Amino acid sequence: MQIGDTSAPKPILYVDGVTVTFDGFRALNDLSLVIAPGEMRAIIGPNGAGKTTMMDVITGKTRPDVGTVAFNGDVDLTKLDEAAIAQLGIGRKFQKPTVFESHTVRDNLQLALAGLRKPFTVLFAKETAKERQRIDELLELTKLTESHGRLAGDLSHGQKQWLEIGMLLAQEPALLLVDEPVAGMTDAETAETAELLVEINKTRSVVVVEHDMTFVKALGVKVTVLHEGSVLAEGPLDQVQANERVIEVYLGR
Amino acid sequence: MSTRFTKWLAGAVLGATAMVGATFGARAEETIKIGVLHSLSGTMAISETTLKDVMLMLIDEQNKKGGVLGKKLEAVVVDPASNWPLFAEKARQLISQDKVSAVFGCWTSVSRKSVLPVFEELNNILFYPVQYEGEESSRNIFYTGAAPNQQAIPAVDYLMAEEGVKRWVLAGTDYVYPRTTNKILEAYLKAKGVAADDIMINYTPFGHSDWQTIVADIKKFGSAGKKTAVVSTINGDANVPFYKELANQGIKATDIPVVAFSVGEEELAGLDTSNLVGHLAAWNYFMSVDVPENAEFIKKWQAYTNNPKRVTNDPMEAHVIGFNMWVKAVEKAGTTDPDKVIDALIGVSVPNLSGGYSTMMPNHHITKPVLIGEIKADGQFDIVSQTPGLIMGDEWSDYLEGSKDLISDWRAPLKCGNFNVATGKCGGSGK
Amino acid sequence: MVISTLSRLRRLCLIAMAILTLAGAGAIGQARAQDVQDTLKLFSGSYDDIQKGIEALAVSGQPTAIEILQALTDNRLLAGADGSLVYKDAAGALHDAATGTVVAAEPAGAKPVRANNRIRRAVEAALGQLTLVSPDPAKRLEAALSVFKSKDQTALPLIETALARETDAKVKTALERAKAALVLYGPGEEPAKLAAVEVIAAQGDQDALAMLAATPSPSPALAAAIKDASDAIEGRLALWSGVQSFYYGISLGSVLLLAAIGLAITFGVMGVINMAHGEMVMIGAYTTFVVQDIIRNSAPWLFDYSLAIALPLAFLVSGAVGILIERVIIRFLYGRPLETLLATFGLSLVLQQAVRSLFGPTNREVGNPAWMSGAFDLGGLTLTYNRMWIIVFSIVVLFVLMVVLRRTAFGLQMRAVTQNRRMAGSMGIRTNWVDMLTFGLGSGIAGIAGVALSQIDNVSPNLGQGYIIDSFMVVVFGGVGNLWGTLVGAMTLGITNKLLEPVAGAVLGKIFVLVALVLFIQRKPRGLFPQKGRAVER
Amino acid sequence: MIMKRLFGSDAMALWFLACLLVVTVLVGVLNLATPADSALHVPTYLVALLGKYLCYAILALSIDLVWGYVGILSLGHGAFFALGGYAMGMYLMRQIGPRGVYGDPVLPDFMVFLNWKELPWYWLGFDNFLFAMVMVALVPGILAFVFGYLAFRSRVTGVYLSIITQAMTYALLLAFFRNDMGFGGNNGLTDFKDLLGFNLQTDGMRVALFAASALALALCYLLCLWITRSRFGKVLIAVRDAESRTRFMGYRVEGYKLAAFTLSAVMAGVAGALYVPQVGIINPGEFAPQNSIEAVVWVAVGGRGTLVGAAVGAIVVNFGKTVFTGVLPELWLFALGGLFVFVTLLMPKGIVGTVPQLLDMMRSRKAQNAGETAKPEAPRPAAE
Repeated sequence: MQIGDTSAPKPILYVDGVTVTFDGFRALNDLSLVIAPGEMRAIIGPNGAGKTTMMDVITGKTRPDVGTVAFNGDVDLTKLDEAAIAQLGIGRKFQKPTVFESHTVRDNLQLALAGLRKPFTVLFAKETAKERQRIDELLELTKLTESHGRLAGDLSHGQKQWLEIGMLLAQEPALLLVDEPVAGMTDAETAETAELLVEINKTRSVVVVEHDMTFVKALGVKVTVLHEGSVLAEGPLDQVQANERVIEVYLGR
Repeated sequence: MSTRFTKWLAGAVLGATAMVGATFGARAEETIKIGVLHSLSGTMAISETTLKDVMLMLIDEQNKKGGVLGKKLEAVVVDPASNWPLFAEKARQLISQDKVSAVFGCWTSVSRKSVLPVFEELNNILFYPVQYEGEESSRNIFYTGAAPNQQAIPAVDYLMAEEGVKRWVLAGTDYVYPRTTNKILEAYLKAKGVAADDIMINYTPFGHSDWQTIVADIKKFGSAGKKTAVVSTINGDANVPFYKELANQGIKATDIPVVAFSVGEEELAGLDTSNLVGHLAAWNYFMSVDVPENAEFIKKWQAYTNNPKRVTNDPMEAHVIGFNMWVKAVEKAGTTDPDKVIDALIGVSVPNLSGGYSTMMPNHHITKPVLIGEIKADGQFDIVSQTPGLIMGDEWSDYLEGSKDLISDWRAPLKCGNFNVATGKCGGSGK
Repeated sequence: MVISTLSRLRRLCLIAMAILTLAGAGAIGQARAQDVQDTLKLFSGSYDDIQKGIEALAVSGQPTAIEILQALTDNRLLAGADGSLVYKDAAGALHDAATGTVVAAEPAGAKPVRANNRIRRAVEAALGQLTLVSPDPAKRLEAALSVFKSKDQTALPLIETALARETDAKVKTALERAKAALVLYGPGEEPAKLAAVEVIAAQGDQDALAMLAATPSPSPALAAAIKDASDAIEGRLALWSGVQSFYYGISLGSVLLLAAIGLAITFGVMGVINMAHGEMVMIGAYTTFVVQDIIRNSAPWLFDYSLAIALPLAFLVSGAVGILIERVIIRFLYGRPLETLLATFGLSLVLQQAVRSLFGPTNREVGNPAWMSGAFDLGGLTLTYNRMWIIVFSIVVLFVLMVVLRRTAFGLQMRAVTQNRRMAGSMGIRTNWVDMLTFGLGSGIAGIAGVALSQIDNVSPNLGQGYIIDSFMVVVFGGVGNLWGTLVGAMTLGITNKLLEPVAGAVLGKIFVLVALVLFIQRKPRGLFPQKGRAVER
Repeated sequence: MIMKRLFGSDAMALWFLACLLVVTVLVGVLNLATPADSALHVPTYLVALLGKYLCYAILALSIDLVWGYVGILSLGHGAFFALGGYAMGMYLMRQIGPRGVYGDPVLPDFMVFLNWKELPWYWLGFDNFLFAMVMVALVPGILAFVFGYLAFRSRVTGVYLSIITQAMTYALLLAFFRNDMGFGGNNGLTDFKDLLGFNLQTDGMRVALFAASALALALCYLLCLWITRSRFGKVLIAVRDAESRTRFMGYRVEGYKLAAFTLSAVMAGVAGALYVPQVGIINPGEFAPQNSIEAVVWVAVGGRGTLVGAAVGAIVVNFGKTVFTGVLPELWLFALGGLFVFVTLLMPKGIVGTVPQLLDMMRSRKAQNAGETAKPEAPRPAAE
């Protein structure tokens, strides 16, 4: 499979001409998007612009009607299911924090650790020293060391968000899709989250979907604006904010 | 907290075990106990609850007469809830915990089959009051309902003679009683020269409620120019929608009469019978039997249930006969010991409610008259035919290949429920 | 059998005319009185004697013949020990059978003359002859049909007379057919018989087929004609039987629809798994029983309106019980569908037992009002009125419900609450009132279904259990939250079931439908018409 | 907190197994070794009854494994139970041999009177105990595997899954009712004589079956305990709490569900197989959807998601049923139905979840009363 210009470094995510319709409603309309390795991208757009559907398509939850979705240049994601895509190295964080509420923080991270996924091997799995060390690291990173034995359901909202990010990191993904990570957070938490994402971006590519403009500004990365299922504008934040069509879409509503 | 709880748990388990013991522990032996094993809930409650009431009335009455052997009778009522394994469990409870002297109970064949091993193992007595398929004779069970030859065959004979029926629809619910009865009838009809083409057999599931197709088929089958009748072994609940459909599709008794073996006064009480006049039922008793014994029984029953409209039916009569036989046998034996009572029961003769006497035969079935009734507009039956004498219940049908050589005789010296007259051995056909 | 509403005098005149025709030129003289007495004596004898008596009476010219015969079928004919015969009229007055004069007392040892099916058939045939010239066209039609059935040759001259005078087209056809039947079964010539075959073949139904099949000793030419005619009728009937299965399917579908439609609200719209739904249906059916019982005892003339009275009552009773359940149990369990399932299962046991304690475990009688009884023919189909009205009724209920949901303020609020509870709440909708009323509506509709089902099924404590599983299947198959889906689901299941039944039998057909349904849900996990969009994501 | 939790449930496991052992030994000894008129004698009737409860407990355990830990509410587990029971019943029927009422050496009685001439192919091999035992596990296992494979692959979840499991057991109910199926129709299989050559009606055999049921319960319990404590078990709970999260983490959820569902079906089959010789009959009624729902209610009563709770619930409810059907034959449905409503409304964690809570509350109240002022206590929400 040949995608794009072979001389350039292979894009980590390549989305081309993707269309998804539900009951005649076009959730995605000829959407194209390229994320380079190591890049962090912020995606903004009004409600119903197709942000979540785009995530669904990339992670295998929704199959596109037409279009190409490729990972690492040559892996066709449209043929794989969620589990296979996750195992390839694409992590996804939901809008609403979803952690395993009746497991402890530590167990949450343990389950997320990259590696064992097959039922039988999991059945007989024992925690290795290496795994324990990695979990400790992640607890440190997400500032949850103190709470490692608490049930995830007992954590505060912000802590849950962080735990979920920690779980994503435990998966060792090459590409991280983050859906509105700071929704419902305090300003201080928002700032800390931005820092954390920047930190993460040092080793992985990140796609962030967000409404919060201060947060997007804090990230300081290239921005893609979605509208009615396709890309409306792309570029640095101030440039995009000056774009007349973007203003129209945001204010015209 | 956890240790406390686990202690509690342990206590609860042990306590529960102890309670089981206490609940079913031996009680004082001052009365003679009689078990009543009829479903009071679930699908069979519709038929069986009445029989429980009859038993309570009979026991009550006997106590007013001074009980049996100078002791009062005490009914032990349990609810097996239309659940067949529960029948076996309850039977075991009645016999081994409540120490009953005899049990009156069961309606469906499967409930009887479920308790049969229990009665044989614990050696007690069951009086089974419902018409059934035969093909069984246990030392511990007394069958006071009709065997197929006491119901089905006389009914078919009546239809042939009186209505000139040439073509037959055998419609039944898919379970063992209709299957066996229809097998017997099929063999019987063929022996009488009915062609295979003139017999239509149809089975439906329990509680079947949409009869449109089948009634239309019956109508079609009946329009071949020969007089047609339906022999219905449709069970309980399915009858109401069946008759409603029959009436609405305009099948009148004068066109295609339906003779039923499971439809009695109780079932008709749930129906508007004005469109069903003339359809038939074959039983060994009808509420409309015009003899003083019956009038008295109806009066007592309606007084007991405090309902002047309450109907009586055939299985109720079977319990009356069974109970009176048991009382007589106990008095004859001078004890309630099941072994002695079982032996004493054979040959006991008590008045039935149709003006004659029924006798317990050595095969544990009883002699009965066969009555054919036509449904009247008031939900009662008009008795249009009655066998001149009593008919003895034939447990092993002569019309079934597997059982034609078998007989049952529980008297010494034979004491066998399935004696093979061809091989001269006890124990079935033993190929 | 129906007692004419026409004035008795006028009818007597006409009958006398008929009898004159029948008896030809014979005079009714003194000599006949003795014959009449002999004939009437027969009614005290065996069934054979009674049958002879009826046949004799039919041709005797006795003026009271119709009264006697009708009294016989209604059990109003009494025979004294001495063989004297009296009948009671509808008002209860006693008449002497021979003269028709009122008598004061029953003769000694009087007992009702008994009838069995054979006797009833004989009476029908006799009455058929006697009422061929009745002024009531419906009666004449019935008479013609009964002659067609009885094939009594003695009726031939009377049929011819009646035919000559008949003006009503429908009755005329019936008379012609009756005549053809008599000719075919009579001693006539071949050409006449061939013509008769044609007339009967034109009728083209089961009865015609039966008539042709049983023709006594046909000549070769006649046999060939009969075979051709029979083949033609059979071909036509085969076609109709396909249509018939389809219609039965719709009928079964309408029953399923009625049972499921309330569930489509409580389960489909609210997401409450109400295992006690069947018991709501049962409560509706028992409400019908109570209404009819009261009517029977205190206002029998209202009986034909009993269902109309029962409908709103059943809606209210079941709805009230539903509201009670919602307030006491279900409102604490929203968002936990599986817990609701368990609690309502317990509730269904309680309700069943409650009804059993209140009304007893046996079936209760719910009658069909006149307009729900009987059947009519349409082409080769026999359509029963009760099933037909249930089809109509189920569709009406469905559409009324749709209108309620789409066009009323309550419907709007209900949809708002199901789509976004918090938003609806903040807009001033009292969401818990809406929940309560929605559940009440679903239960009330189940109650209405109970009124309809009482017309075709048992009214017993087990009524609901027979429908609960099927109802869930229908709703799930059609797609939760979509009333059109419920309609299509019910009809598809009903029709598939009925098309399979003649081929596979009732049980296998049903098993097949269930297996197909399980496989279908695995193909389309959200049913035929799934709800789309984010709302369904959990 | 975590230590307390773990410790708590471990102690509970220990207590449960210890109680089971004590009751089994006690019942066995008191039944066999004491004279029938002794006050300590445990009547055989009670042995059979307790054996039945234990089989129900295994069934409840199997339901709890899928419902409590994976979130699959199966309303068709009765089908697996019944299939296991039928496999055992077929073996027992073949053991009757020529002792049937017709004395046919091969054919069961119901086939003789339906005029069947030879044994249908699917009855072959059931005269062999080992083969029958393999079938006890295999038949429910395969059905569950195929059904689960289809359902989980197409992601049928929640209520939809519950309803198609109900359809499955309902279809089987209708199928087994048919006499043409060759399983004895409505009467089912009954009148068993012996198992492995031992008469089923002797006290020794009853105690042996009871002990076997207790052993099976203990083994199933340990197996479930081990599974739920393993990382596999953690994945199961993860699936229950957040299915798509688990999926996006790279776990192929359907595989986990299928494994748990199949194992659970096999356990239910084993329970059925032990049940049949003790109650003496297997009939299509066992397939009734109501039975399956009732079994789910046992789990809810005992405490969903606690293995001990499932077993306790099954025993408590059935014990109650035994008592009430005898003591209050006309009213027991009110009691049973009321219990179900009560438990789901007021004890969502079931007996095992709620009782420690109550004890806790009582203790704190006592402590409070002992203190200087007894402040009016705010009502505690039961669900916490």
